[in-house]
Amino acid sequence: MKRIYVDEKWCLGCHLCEYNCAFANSGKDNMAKALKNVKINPRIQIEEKDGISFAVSCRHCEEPLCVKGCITGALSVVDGVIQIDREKCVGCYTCVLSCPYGAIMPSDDGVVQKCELCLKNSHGKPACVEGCPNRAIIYEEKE
Amino acid sequence: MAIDFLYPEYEVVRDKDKCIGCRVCERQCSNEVHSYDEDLDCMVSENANCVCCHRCVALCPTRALKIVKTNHTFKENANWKGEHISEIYRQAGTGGVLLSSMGNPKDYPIYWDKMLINASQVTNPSIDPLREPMETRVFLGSKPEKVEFNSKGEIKNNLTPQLKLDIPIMFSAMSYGSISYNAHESLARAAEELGTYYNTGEGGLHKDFYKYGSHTIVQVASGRFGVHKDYLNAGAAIEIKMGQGAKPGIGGHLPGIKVGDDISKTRMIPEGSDAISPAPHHDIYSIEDLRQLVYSLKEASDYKKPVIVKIAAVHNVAAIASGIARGGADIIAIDGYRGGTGAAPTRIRDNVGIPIELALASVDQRLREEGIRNKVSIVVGGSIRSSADIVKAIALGADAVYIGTSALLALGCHLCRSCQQGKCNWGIATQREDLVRRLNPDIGYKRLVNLLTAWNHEIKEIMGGMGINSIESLRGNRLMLRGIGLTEKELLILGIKHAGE
Amino acid sequence: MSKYVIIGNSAGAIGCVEGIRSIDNDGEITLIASEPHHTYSRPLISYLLYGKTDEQRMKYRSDSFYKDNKVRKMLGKTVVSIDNNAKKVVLSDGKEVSYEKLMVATGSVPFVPPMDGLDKVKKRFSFMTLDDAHKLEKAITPQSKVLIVGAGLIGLKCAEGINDKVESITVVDLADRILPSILDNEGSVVVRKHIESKGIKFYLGNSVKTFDKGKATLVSGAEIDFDILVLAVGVRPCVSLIKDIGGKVNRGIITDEKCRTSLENIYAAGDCTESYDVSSNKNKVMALLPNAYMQGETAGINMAGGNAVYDNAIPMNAIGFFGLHIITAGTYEGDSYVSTGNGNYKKLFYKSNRLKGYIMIGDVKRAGIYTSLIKKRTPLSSIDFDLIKEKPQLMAFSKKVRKEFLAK
Amino acid sequence: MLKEGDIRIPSGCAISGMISTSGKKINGSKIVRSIATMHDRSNGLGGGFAGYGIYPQYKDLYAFHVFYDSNKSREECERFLDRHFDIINLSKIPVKPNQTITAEPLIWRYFVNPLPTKLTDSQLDEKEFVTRSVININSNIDGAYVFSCGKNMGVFKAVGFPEDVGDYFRLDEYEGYAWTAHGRYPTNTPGWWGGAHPFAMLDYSIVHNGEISSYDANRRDIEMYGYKCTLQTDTEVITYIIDYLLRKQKLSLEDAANVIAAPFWSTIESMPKKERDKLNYLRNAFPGLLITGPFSIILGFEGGLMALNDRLKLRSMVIGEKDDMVYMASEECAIRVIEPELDKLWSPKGGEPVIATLQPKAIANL
Repeated sequence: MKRIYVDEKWCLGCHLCEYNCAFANSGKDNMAKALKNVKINPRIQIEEKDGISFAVSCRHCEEPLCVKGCITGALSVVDGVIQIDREKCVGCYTCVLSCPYGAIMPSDDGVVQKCELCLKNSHGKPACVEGCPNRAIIYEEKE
Repeated sequence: MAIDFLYPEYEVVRDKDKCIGCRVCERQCSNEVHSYDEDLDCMVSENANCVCCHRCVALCPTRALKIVKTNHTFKENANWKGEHISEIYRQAGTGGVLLSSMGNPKDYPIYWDKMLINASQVTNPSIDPLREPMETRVFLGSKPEKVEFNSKGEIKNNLTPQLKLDIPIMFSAMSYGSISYNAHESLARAAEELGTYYNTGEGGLHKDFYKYGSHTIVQVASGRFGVHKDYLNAGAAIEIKMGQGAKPGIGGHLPGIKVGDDISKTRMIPEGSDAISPAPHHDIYSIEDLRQLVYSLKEASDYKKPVIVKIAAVHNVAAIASGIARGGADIIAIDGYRGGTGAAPTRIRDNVGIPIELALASVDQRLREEGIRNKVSIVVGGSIRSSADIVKAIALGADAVYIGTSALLALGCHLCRSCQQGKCNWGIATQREDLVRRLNPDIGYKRLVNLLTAWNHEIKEIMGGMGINSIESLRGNRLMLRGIGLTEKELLILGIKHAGE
Repeated sequence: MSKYVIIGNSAGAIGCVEGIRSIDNDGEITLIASEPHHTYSRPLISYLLYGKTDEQRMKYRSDSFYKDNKVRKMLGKTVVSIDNNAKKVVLSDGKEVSYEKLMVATGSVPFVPPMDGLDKVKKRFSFMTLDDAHKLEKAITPQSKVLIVGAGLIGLKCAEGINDKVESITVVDLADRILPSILDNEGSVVVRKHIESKGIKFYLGNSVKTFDKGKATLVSGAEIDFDILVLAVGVRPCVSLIKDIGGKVNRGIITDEKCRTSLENIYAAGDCTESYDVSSNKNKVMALLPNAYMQGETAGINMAGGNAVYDNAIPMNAIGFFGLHIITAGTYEGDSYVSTGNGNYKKLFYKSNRLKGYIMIGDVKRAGIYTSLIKKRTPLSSIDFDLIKEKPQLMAFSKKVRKEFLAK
Repeated sequence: MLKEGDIRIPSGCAISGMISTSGKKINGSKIVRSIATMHDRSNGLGGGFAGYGIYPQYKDLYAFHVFYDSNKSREECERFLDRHFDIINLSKIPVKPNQTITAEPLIWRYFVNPLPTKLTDSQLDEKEFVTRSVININSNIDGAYVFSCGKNMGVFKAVGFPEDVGDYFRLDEYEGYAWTAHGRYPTNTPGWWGGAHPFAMLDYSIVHNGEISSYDANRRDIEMYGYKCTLQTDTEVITYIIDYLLRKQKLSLEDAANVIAAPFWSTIESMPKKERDKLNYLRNAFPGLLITGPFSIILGFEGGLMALNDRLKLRSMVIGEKDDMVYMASEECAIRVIEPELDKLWSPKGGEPVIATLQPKAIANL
């Protein structure tokens, strides 16, 4: 299955992925409109320190602890993609407790949010990957 | 001092309606042009630092940025232009030589743009490269004067070593030091995939790149940096650098600050020391000395590698080339005055040397007149900007071309001509780790491959239009060119007729 | 074709179905449960009262779950005994169902200690099941004064669920702090203050001495007027089916890392079991939904002939009260590191080069990174512990490990 | 208008050739009939013939055919010839004036041998001496043009349709074992006798149909080896290339064809190693002599003919065989008109040389 892979060797710490993510999931058609005066809460987040940086987003694990631990059944695996049903989620954060990558996080409206590979938004394919200027984030099939 | 104040040449224009304050521009600008002002709660710019490299413009996700040339002006004067005045202020302030990089940007004639290419109509057919074979393979090297036969009457292979190019384009010498590791890796991998060659320049060959040796030309320059026996035998050919189009007559200077661990090892000089290539080779003060070096290198490489001698296009280039051809070189590379550099004194870059088009035409003609054109191959460089330039160069008489600037452009260079500062925002002309990282060779090499593949397609199209299906038949085929807007003298030197003739 | 019988219909049972079906698509699965409902998530009953979910959305799996997984369901039926020699279970109505592999996921029931005068209290509820929630919801009015005995997870979630719908809530607990099983003193105070700010009163280190009509008298002498009593003192694992036929039982049913009981062909999962806590190196009842699911799934795979182990269970909790989030995991032993500020509270426990447990209140972002350190028993010397103490981050791992995490 | 030599002139054409491999004499009228069939492929601006074995009585002498603009040119040329050659015989070439052939130059024929002293002094081999002398006359003596200089062969050419040219030169009075013919369709020449084909150098003669795109590359390359392309025609440069490859580099006819119409690299790569190595060598060693663009040529030489197409076969060319006769022509009709019943008729592939030579017995009888 196609997954997102992050190679910190090429990450520039430019944070474009975060903005592209926030825009793709904003439901708006123009980035300036979507993000002007907005503190973004993207589903992919950069860690950086001492010249090293890398983006972290859901790894879509094959044995997803978040899905197995979800108390409501809001998280599920659909064709290898871990998706969240925002209607079912009650914001208990058991998934936050479970995710070893810290890649699932509270959204601005109480329930949790996570990378769904932009399959559910109008972008249709991972916006972070498309917008990465240095191929530090790639979306591909390995092995 | 107030007198030294120069109004910034470029201004950053930020569309406040579009700026979302993501600060990508700030993070990406090594010149520290952009910053976030907390009091104003917006991004601000320090225009004086801007070199107009467009990194910020290219990465701004909302397209909120553009760079404009300032309309601030000195009092208009057709003679004393703003640049003259500013440069005098700078030199009066510092007492220093002005430095620049990349090729001569001045408004001299560009002869490529004054030549037009022929095409077939009616009397002979054009050839469709999509339907018929169209060959752009070239072998560089000395051709035998006489076919020899063995006792059975079969032809003996008496060819000296040749360089096989699947496309008539090579990457010209750019040292590791002047450009980054990732730029070198991109060039090496592209050369391998394209079936052509890249050139180490005078910086030696990094140990990681020996594996691309069969697609590498190793250079021996006046500083002899990184030259040893394994190095000479690592490549497919050896190039003696006598001169460079951007700075004929002078050497090179890599500041110690760029000589980090890797470069120090590759160049075989102490870390942090300046790498200074002398103006001449101190063992070559005349043509017979060059001949000795050519044969020393051939000895060292067991006569298995062709030797290239690279010279800058200067006034007497035809006679020099003739001497080199007779001096045992297999290939002569000529670098025109538009050729790029990582750093050169501005005055030299802008005022020394001659156009490659004229140099090529006179060298090719001279060697033919002496009957020695086939003893050597001719490779030209110094601002080959498109496939059309290549077709014209080959029709004038070149066997192949070297591209440097075009290759760097493919890698992202925006010709801001600030290489000498070592802060290249595109990760090319820099050794700063955070900046080098910006050039991912996976992307870079592919872009080079794309560019040359595209150019090769275009060359084939143009050749097909002329009814030529192999590049040998284009070489020196000056009837395929016509001049436009050229004087009799220029036409004579170029050896072409005027359009309409 | 194999025959599987599953007793129970909550996370352990559902995990078991999914575990079996990941290996065996054809075996016959029979699922027997006392409750008549479609599988639902027990922890959501407070959210139901709170209005954050509804009966449809709180279904733990979709309406077509049983059909999709070819499960024969026998809901509203109670298993009264197991005959492991004959490989069959006996229902309360005398019917028998035979099995080849049996899953016992019977859960737990509320534990009610003897209390003086309890029988005089008419409106007395526990808060474990959907039916409990419905009964309580029917009973409460805006004028209700509710007394909750027990300041643990169940009692407090109940309090949160009904707080807006009643006049007052008082919570009494014998312990001197709320949520004693998951919080330390300081953390407990932070949470208690937050809950108190919503109007809920606490009597801690205290207990009901006697119940009278509409009034409870505490050991301390305090008197509390109430009309509705919720008992949330504790739970007791349902172990009798196994105990009755000689299976090993401690507080819960003893299971191994393959989620087998001591009896051949019988597996157990969920709140009725005891399993090994890798953070404390002890067997424990870890009544947590994620644990139940993992045990059920592990058992299911093994029942179907696969090979799975579940050997990294730890106690852990993610819970929130009135918008204040709490995540805790592991065991609170060894040295500790505390950080507070901005209304947040964080405490890490570490010992012998391992992270043992943690408490995060307020800012709980990326807590899973800590959880993973505990579960995987990652040597702290292999990571930048000072960095990760500040906040959970992958930067604290080595470049190689980061590559494993993100690039493979 | 500029004539040949002042400007490069492209042209379309008809060509024909025939040889009796047993050395039987073929009357010149036969080749005239053949080329006449392809009348529409010429436009009256040039026609010509080459006959081999036509001067058996002078077979050891170089036969110079020369056009003169005036007697002055003739005298100057003859002085030159006197100084360098032993002239055994000289005469006007007999012609039959004819209304369609106009602007006739003086046409003379000389049977000569190099003066031994001059030859020794020059330190050249005999053929090279003759070649240089001819180039010297053609470049330096105004109004004189040697258009044929081989042994036991001769070129006859003029401005006009080829059948009229044949009639004019009274070719029915000549007999030879091989003939080639050419009908010209140039697009911008005023029509100059010297510019007509065949073009010849020593015993090599070329008739050619096509317009090569590699012309200037070939010209500038071959001029390095002592040739001077004064006419700026394809035929001239092809003749020099063939002369260079055969005579100076000693390549076989096949290998000369491998240079001129080299196989594509992709074809070479699929060949057995020995062949591949040789072809790689030839393309590598003579890149400037590869000829691209359309051509079909018939090369005449002492003892044979070779037909060759460009490597894409952009021009027509058919070969016919009947008993000891081999025919080569742009069109089948030019063969059928003289030999309706053929044993074999085929169209050679691009770049595939067809070589027909005298049988050994016939060579001995020459």
